[in-house]
Amino acid sequence: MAIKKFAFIVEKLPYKSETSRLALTHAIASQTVEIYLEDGDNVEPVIAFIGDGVLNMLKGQKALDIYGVTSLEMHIKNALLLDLRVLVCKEDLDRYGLTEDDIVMDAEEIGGELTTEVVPYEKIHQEMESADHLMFF
Amino acid sequence: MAIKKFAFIVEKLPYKSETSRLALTHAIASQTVEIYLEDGDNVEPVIAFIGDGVLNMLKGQKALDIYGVTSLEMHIKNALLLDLRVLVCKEDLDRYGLTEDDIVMDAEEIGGELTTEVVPYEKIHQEMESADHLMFF
Amino acid sequence: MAKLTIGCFSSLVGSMTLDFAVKLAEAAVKKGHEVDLWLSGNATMLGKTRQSNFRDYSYLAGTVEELIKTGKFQVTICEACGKARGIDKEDVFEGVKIHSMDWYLASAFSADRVFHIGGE
Amino acid sequence: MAKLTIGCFSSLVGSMTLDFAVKLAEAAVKKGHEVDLWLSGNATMLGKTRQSNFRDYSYLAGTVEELIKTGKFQVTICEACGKARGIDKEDVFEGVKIHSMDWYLASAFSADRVFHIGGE
Amino acid sequence: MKLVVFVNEYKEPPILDRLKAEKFGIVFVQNGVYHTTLKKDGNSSPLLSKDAELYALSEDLESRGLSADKVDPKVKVINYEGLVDLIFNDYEKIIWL
Amino acid sequence: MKLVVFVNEYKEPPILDRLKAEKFGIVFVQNGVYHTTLKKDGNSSPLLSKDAELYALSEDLESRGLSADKVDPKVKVINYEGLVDLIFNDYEKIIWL
Repeated sequence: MAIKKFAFIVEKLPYKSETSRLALTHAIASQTVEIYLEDGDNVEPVIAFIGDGVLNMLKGQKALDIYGVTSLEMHIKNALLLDLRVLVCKEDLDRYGLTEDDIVMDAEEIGGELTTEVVPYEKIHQEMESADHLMFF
Repeated sequence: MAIKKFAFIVEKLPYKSETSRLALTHAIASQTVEIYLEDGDNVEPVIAFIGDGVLNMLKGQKALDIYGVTSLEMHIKNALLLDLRVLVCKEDLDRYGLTEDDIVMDAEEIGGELTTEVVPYEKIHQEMESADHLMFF
Repeated sequence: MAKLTIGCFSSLVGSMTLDFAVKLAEAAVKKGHEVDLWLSGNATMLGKTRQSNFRDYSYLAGTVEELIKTGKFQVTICEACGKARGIDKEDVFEGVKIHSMDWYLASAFSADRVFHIGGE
Repeated sequence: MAKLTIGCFSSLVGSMTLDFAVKLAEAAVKKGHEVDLWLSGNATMLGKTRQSNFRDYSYLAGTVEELIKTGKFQVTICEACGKARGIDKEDVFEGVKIHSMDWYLASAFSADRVFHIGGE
Repeated sequence: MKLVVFVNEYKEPPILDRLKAEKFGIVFVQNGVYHTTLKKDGNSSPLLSKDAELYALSEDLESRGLSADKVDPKVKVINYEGLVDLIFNDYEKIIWL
Repeated sequence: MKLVVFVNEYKEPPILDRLKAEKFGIVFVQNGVYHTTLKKDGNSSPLLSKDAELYALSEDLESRGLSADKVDPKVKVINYEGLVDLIFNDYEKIIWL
């Protein structure tokens, strides 16, 4: 019986490549990983956005209307809805002059209860330290 | 009856992606383009390496032995063998402390007669100006 | 009305570059221009049959099929790049052509504009 | 002897990243370790049947087939990423598995080391 | 020559400073559009100071949640349709960096 | 933590300066190997001054025509076999930048 913590760290910009999208969809896949594991074993995911990666969190992304592809905004709301922890680096938001008003902070409209945690980089470093495995996107 | 000049400008590093390799193979394809064109029409290619792209020209690449894939060195020799003009930016070689001794200058060993032209950037700019179409890799 | 040749060397899903190329082709055809689209490198995957239209991934095959029907649009994949990836005439959907690299140069020869997207 | 899980999200031909992943897997298996290789995004193309072995392109299918025979190596492609590209069980060669993304997490769960290559 | 360059990433392409033309344009597309709206540490992107006509693709701004009213006034926002006209009417040669 | 970071491009990854660990290694692979042999305008890559164990993959040096004797003496040249041992014996976590 073990719970293993996986840290999904997103540093890349959205859309140019699939990288950040696959970070979210793989983190969300932790919801169903139990079918492959022994009783009592499970994966505990945490998602953190750092560097340019914080721009994945911007509100009002119209990728679905324009390019027919789910926006990162929608993926992040899905993650919150499913009670995945989503962290964003405060120093990096500051660098771009962005505040909590500019980014996805909750998934209330679809019934989510968890909110985004805006945290100092040090906190994200601690998550990387305490994680069993790192997946850096 | 027209001859159109295409400038293939290579700025990317080799191997990380196929970019510079496809520049060479497409430039070499000018040898057979006549089958699609009207009598007397033809394409005149020129290949130029600038910026980090000059590192495609280094001698002694062992990509075939190690990764089983033709080296850029071999592609460049093929181009010279087929009498394609190959230009390299002198300022960029200088930036890396590279000289003609470090790069592919001819394809003598396989019977090529043409040699690489090490030229100032201004000359490459002129080739871009006089080209009918630019293909920037 | 003029002719635009687009060469795209980037990957199908995973790089929005091919989405850009297809949207540009669509806008040009709508304005009455003629467009040739050359797919080299990983972009050859655009010709693959049976692509699924999932919302979490780009889906361009449908737009390409519509564009082919206009008669103003040709799409050709690079023969060698395709075969290296296991994609040959059995694997491409109707209307997608397969030629060697010289086809791209010939298309560019008669084009008014060449938009070459050289890959990452 | 230990277990290494490699996740590779980069494209088959055109990025030497997948070459790196396969060479690393080969070296680990030779040393007696067990290796799981998860292919997501464009890397799913590695499973495609009928890849041609041209000298101008990376060719990894042969090495992968040899590795599968050792019994120490599993390769699995992401089901959704594959289908989005028109690659499903009809399109992959023998020994290549297809699973949803949770398979990768389960493989990582029991791995001693996870080498995650997140894509460009 | 009349040259238009496409900047598709949110970094400074190393070769851009060398390119020159009588008529010179820069179109920001894909992640290049961040150059036109974001300030990093309070500074606008140095690319906005280039001696060139500047354009940004509206579809790529909107996909990323960047509203057109935040685009630097030096930059003209165009859509794919405008881009087609730009390519055929205003420029002769195109570079995708 | 024991962290090893893979640098696969010939530029400075923006996030590298923030990463820290009790035991910290950097492996130069793919186009990252240029950092270990080339000087640009006479200067070695700033990555060679990081407080970390430095390694370069011999196969990627040789593919590119870079001979091992030109590698900066601070960098240890290893092959794929050595890399496997490094991953299992010397480090616990891996980041591909």
